[in-house]
Amino acid sequence: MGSVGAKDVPVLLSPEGIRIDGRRVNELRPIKITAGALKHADGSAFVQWGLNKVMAAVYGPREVHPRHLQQNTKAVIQCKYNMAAFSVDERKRPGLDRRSQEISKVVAEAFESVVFAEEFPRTSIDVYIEVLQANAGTRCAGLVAASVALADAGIPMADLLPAVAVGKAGGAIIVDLNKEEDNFGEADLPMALVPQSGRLVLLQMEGHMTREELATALDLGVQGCRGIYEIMQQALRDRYSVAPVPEVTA
Amino acid sequence: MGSVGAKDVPVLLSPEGIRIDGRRVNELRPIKITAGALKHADGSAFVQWGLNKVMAAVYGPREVHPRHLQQNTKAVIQCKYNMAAFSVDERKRPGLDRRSQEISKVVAEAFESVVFAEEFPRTSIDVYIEVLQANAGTRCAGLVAASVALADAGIPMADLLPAVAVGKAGGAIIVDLNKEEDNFGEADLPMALVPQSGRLVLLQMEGHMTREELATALDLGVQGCRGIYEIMQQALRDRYSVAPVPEVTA
Amino acid sequence: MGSVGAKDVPVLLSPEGIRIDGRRVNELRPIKITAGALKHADGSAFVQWGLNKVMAAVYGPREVHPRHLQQNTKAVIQCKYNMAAFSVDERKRPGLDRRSQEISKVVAEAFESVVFAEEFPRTSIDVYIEVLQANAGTRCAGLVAASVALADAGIPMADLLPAVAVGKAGGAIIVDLNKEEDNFGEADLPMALVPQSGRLVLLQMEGHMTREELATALDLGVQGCRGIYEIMQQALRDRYSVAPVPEVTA
Amino acid sequence: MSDEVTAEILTTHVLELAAHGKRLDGRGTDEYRKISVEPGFVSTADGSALVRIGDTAVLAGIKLEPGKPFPDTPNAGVLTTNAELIPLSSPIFEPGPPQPGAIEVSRVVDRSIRAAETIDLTRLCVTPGEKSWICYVDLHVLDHGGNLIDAAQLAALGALAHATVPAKRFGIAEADYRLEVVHYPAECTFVRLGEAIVVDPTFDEERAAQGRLTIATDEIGRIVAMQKGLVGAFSPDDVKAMVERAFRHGEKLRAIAKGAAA
Amino acid sequence: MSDEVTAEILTTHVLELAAHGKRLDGRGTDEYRKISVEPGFVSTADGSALVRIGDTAVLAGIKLEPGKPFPDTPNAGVLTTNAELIPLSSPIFEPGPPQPGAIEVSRVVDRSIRAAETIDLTRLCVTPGEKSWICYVDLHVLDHGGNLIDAAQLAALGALAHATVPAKRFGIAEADYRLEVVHYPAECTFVRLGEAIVVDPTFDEERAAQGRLTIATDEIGRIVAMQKGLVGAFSPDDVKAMVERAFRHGEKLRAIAKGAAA
Amino acid sequence: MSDEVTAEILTTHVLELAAHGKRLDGRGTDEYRKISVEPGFVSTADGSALVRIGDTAVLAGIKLEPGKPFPDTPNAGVLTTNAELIPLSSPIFEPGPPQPGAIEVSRVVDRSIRAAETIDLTRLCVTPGEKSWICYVDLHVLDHGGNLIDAAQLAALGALAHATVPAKRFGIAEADYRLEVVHYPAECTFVRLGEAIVVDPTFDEERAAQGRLTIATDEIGRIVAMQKGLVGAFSPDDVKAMVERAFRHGEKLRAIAKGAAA
Repeated sequence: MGSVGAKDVPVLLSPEGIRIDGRRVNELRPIKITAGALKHADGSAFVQWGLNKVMAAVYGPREVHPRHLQQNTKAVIQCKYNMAAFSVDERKRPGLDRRSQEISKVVAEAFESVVFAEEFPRTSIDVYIEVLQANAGTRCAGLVAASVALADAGIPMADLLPAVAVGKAGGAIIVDLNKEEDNFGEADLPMALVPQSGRLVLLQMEGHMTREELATALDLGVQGCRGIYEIMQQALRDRYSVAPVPEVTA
Repeated sequence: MGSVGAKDVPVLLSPEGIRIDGRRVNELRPIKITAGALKHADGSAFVQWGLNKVMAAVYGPREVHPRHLQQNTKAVIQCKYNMAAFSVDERKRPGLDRRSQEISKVVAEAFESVVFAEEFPRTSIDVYIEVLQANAGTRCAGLVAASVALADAGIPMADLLPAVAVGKAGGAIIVDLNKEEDNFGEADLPMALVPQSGRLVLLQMEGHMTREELATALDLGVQGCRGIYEIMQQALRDRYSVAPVPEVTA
Repeated sequence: MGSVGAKDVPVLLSPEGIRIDGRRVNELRPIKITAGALKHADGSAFVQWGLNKVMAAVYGPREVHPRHLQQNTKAVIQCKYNMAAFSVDERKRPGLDRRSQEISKVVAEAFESVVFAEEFPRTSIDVYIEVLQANAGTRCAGLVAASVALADAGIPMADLLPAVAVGKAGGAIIVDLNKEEDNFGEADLPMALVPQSGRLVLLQMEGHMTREELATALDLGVQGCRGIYEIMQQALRDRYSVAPVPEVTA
Repeated sequence: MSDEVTAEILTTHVLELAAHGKRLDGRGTDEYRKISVEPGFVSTADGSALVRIGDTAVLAGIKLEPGKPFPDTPNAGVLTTNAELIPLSSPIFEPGPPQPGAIEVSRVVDRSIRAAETIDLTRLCVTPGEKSWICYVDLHVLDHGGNLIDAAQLAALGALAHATVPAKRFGIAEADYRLEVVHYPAECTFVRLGEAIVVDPTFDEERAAQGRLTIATDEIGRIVAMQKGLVGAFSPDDVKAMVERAFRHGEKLRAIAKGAAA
Repeated sequence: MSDEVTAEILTTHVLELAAHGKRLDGRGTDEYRKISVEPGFVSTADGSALVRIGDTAVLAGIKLEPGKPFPDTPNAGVLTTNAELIPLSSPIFEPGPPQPGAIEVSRVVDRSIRAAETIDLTRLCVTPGEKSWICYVDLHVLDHGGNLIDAAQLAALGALAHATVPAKRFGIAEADYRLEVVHYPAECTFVRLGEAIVVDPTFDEERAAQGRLTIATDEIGRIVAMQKGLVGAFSPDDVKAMVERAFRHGEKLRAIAKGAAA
Repeated sequence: MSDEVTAEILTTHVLELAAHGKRLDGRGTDEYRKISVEPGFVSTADGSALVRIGDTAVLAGIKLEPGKPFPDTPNAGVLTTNAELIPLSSPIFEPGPPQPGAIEVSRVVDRSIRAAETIDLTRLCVTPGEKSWICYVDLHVLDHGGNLIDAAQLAALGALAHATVPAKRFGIAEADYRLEVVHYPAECTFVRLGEAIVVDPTFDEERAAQGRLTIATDEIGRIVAMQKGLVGAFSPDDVKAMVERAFRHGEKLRAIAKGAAA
């Protein structure tokens, strides 16, 4: 969000309301979801979303590690979001950073809000999100991938969790920010929706917006999530109508 | 203690025997102790001692963490001495350093020498000391704070543990070194006394002293500890004669 | 192995086939093994091998730490290879590096191949190798020391494990590389032999060799191991024919 | 009675009270506990403030040191926020590396400070690309009675508003000078308790909560940061209603921080 | 049925089959599973390749950055190989610091790349003793179906063969240029199953194995690296026989990597 | 018989003996075990000494490297002491990061070396504020039979007394030269066993001890460091009596270290 002292801010919105990558303000980037992309995980999904490539895997319900996190009345949901060293322009040093730990926490809390964890006391449901190629919106792409992977693993849930970032760039409220819009825009607001209840289980925001802009952004985000929900459902239908495991292709 | 190659050594003692902050050699800095300074700890104390501000909290007896430290015949006493990043002139990086680990060890051993740990087998008594503002003598201030916090938590002990550093600066044996005396003096000797037995449970020394000077220093330290003992007892009396929790004020 | 861009490569082999330290291609450096070199370990050995000095100690069978590594049907063999900070020309920072962890792994696997671990279910056999002075071949010297230490500890094994590095330097296939040969030679191939079966339980290689050179190197290594086997057996005979624990001397 | 049983009974009680618009400590659903700010609590810091909200206490300390600017912002200083949920402050914290909860507090506070441009980082540049001030905001939680984010953010703001740039001590200028605070963001946290949404949750209310939302607003009408936490969900209309409440509380919180700075 | 019981039954079955020259998936003892290489899988990397051998999948990504050469090789660039056995790829991997298994994969791959002089490190020198390229090879195991070393090495080779030196981006030259691959080492891994020695082991075969040997060969007839792993032993004659097999497989693996690079 | 039971029986026995002025190994209460110093044990070190006190063995190694002086002591070299209580040396040490016990040994040794001005750090300055020698003292405990501090300190002193500054190797001077030792501090450790206070405790005596005190003295009559350890207490008169004993033993220990250096 508007790095201090940064230069060369690109034009993010044309006078005709066209964004830097040719999209309209309410238009999503192309999204392709492959459920069951991995062979050894209990559930998995590969998401290509614009220039993002994100893999998610789910293991469990299984024994809790480390043991002292075990809960007597429900499964614990452990999430690990990680970026590959080569997934960003400047090589990221391997290992957990604070950003990854915060994302892992809010994503785990989002899933805890919909998974029927009390059906599996004293177990762990482990969600792994690996960002292989990043171009803004990786936490939402990871959440979508993990949500499909949880379904692929047969974990009972109230609903799938579509997610998208809305925000403000070039003065306009837009959906699904790309990297330039994220870097040089005015606000970024990732969110995840429970479609059936219309409630949000993930919501973060950084930047600046008026209350009116925020209202618009929330509506645009809900609308975007509903579009993504369709793609998620289709990916799961494809998974179970085709016998062989789909290949991951670029 | 006389940093090698350091310059600008101040005059630590006037010809009249007055120290750099106006005290006589056997005079303590002002000390104020608030027992029960925190709401959520089982016991706590806040100590302002000259320009030091130190908070201590006690939890327990409670479950031992990590489990393998549990002892079948007595409580383990775990101590963690920590300095806030902003407590010293040059910012200290957060996290345990070797000095803090050594202090935590000798302070824990001091308390193990007086706490009736065998009354609480298979439990842990956890002592936390946080130095918020430092000006020499923080381990003694921390020990005093923790000792009052242990009493506030109702942990049975043989005695309270007053503590003070004695040392040598400007050629004289002095009690309760301040920062200049600690940095530029000739010796620093922190000690903690069991007033009823007259024995020392903490004793460290760095610098140089003759055996005669050491004898003087030990006597001066015992005398200082007895003065601090009064203040500690008064703080505990105040704690239980007043209903509301005292406010911490600068 | 031929550091890229390094200069001042010494002559590693004379036209008469004499190596930089005066040895012939199939000649080992002097080796001295002291079994039972330490008092408090269950088994120990000190190996001086050319300019290498390596101490090994064995503890166990004993309780497994950390607990979750325990196996129900056999002992786990845990190995830790470590180099002292002062054991090499340029001071090594204390702590595990990747090279040490890899060596620890292959050495543990070598011993698991000969120790009758199923005799001690739910226990750990801990092998510690400390390199005190290094001059190429430390993993083999450590393996030899640890093997004698295991025997000294009375751990039942199919056989002792002699080990040596063969390689290529100055164009010739040689046994027992010293530091110059390791640094400036063409290939390094450490191996450990089970003398009775004639099979290899450790084998690594880096550098380049043709298949014919490799065949020669393997034969030379087996021959070298058989020579070291004699020395290992003698060290154990000496250990049990002499009452007092031998002193470690340089 | 075990801690877990106590917690469960309290949770049930908190939710029952909330269903009738009531709270354990007698407050209204839109009422903060007593707030106090004590600036300059730590004389070794370049700025500091001890904030109490009810029985929650957070100490913020600022340190400024010369360092190197980031390559992509050569004309700006560097702001670094770190929170320590030290085990002294609550029976629930363990010693060890920072837990996700501590990281969340520091990152949410950092986000509001940064997004609101609370301090003008370009004024912390000494020599472009070469030297700039690194401003460390260290947050020390002393007593955890719930709502750490609001207390930590207010402590950070109070400490910044009170801070001095030690330019003379580091030989960079002839005199030290006050760090100028440009904007005053304030964070305001709510939790859902059944259908009720209450502000400034206590520790027991957070444990009973079905979702938490923090909203940072500034004095020129901007929302500058939000963070949903804990298990639970909010509708967009819930969010919009909380935004209005956050602006109202923000004014009061700002006044307290400014009062402390004066 | 517990995992351990399943594993034991499978191990017995794998060994019985091997005694008759057979394998669980119907392959011959000297046959690889289906291999595919997808170069350029990751556009943010300076080079990348996704390799699949059967149901094992490893992604290699290359990043090149200017840095300082090592003091003892002032005229050379620096090659750094790192493998992550992320828990996403297998139920047997735990989160946390790199395990010995991951370290072994990265070091064995690194050794073959380095010993074969796959890339000419002296060409990665920019200013002797001052500045050179650091070439990071990061190996991300995505799906662990056995034989990680061969898959990881092939992915590394495929990624290097495809990599671009970002000289323009870092202002070091007028244009980016291809990283030249000089030699093509290929790693070939065998396990002993009773008296049989099979190539390209699956996960179940590795668990049943009584010794593993990896041999790296290059296109000019050199053996450049070897690594024995797991519990078990090989005779020198076993090793010599595996070397011949490794040279044969090496040609095929190289062709696949080169095909991917073209 | 479990380790704990054995330990308890031994402890009772040690205390009973002490009540009669006796020790398990037949020594008097003011008697050290046999001491040996083997300087130059490690040829890769710039100085080294292997010290044995009874069945305790500690190896000290010195390494000197050019580096940057601390900003507050621009005219001095840097002394760094590190102790490793490696699990090879005792069944009670676990692998992992340095334990408080190891840290205490290194800090108490460091303190005596530093406070006695054993080496003149200003002579390790090469260019004020720019370059000075970093002197690393690494202490490797090989066999833990009690009284690690005295053995470690004697090893450090023996290694320093024997060390060479590698000035030629680092291109700083035309020739290497001996590191000059200015003062010879010696550490002397006592434990309380009931009312008896014995010197040079064994492992079993340390486990039975009701307090430990280490006193470092030098050859010009100064006490330069003290450290009370373990659970237990000493009266000021106890301390004064131990000081006298420490001076007597110090002379002997110094002679051993000097003999080794000659």
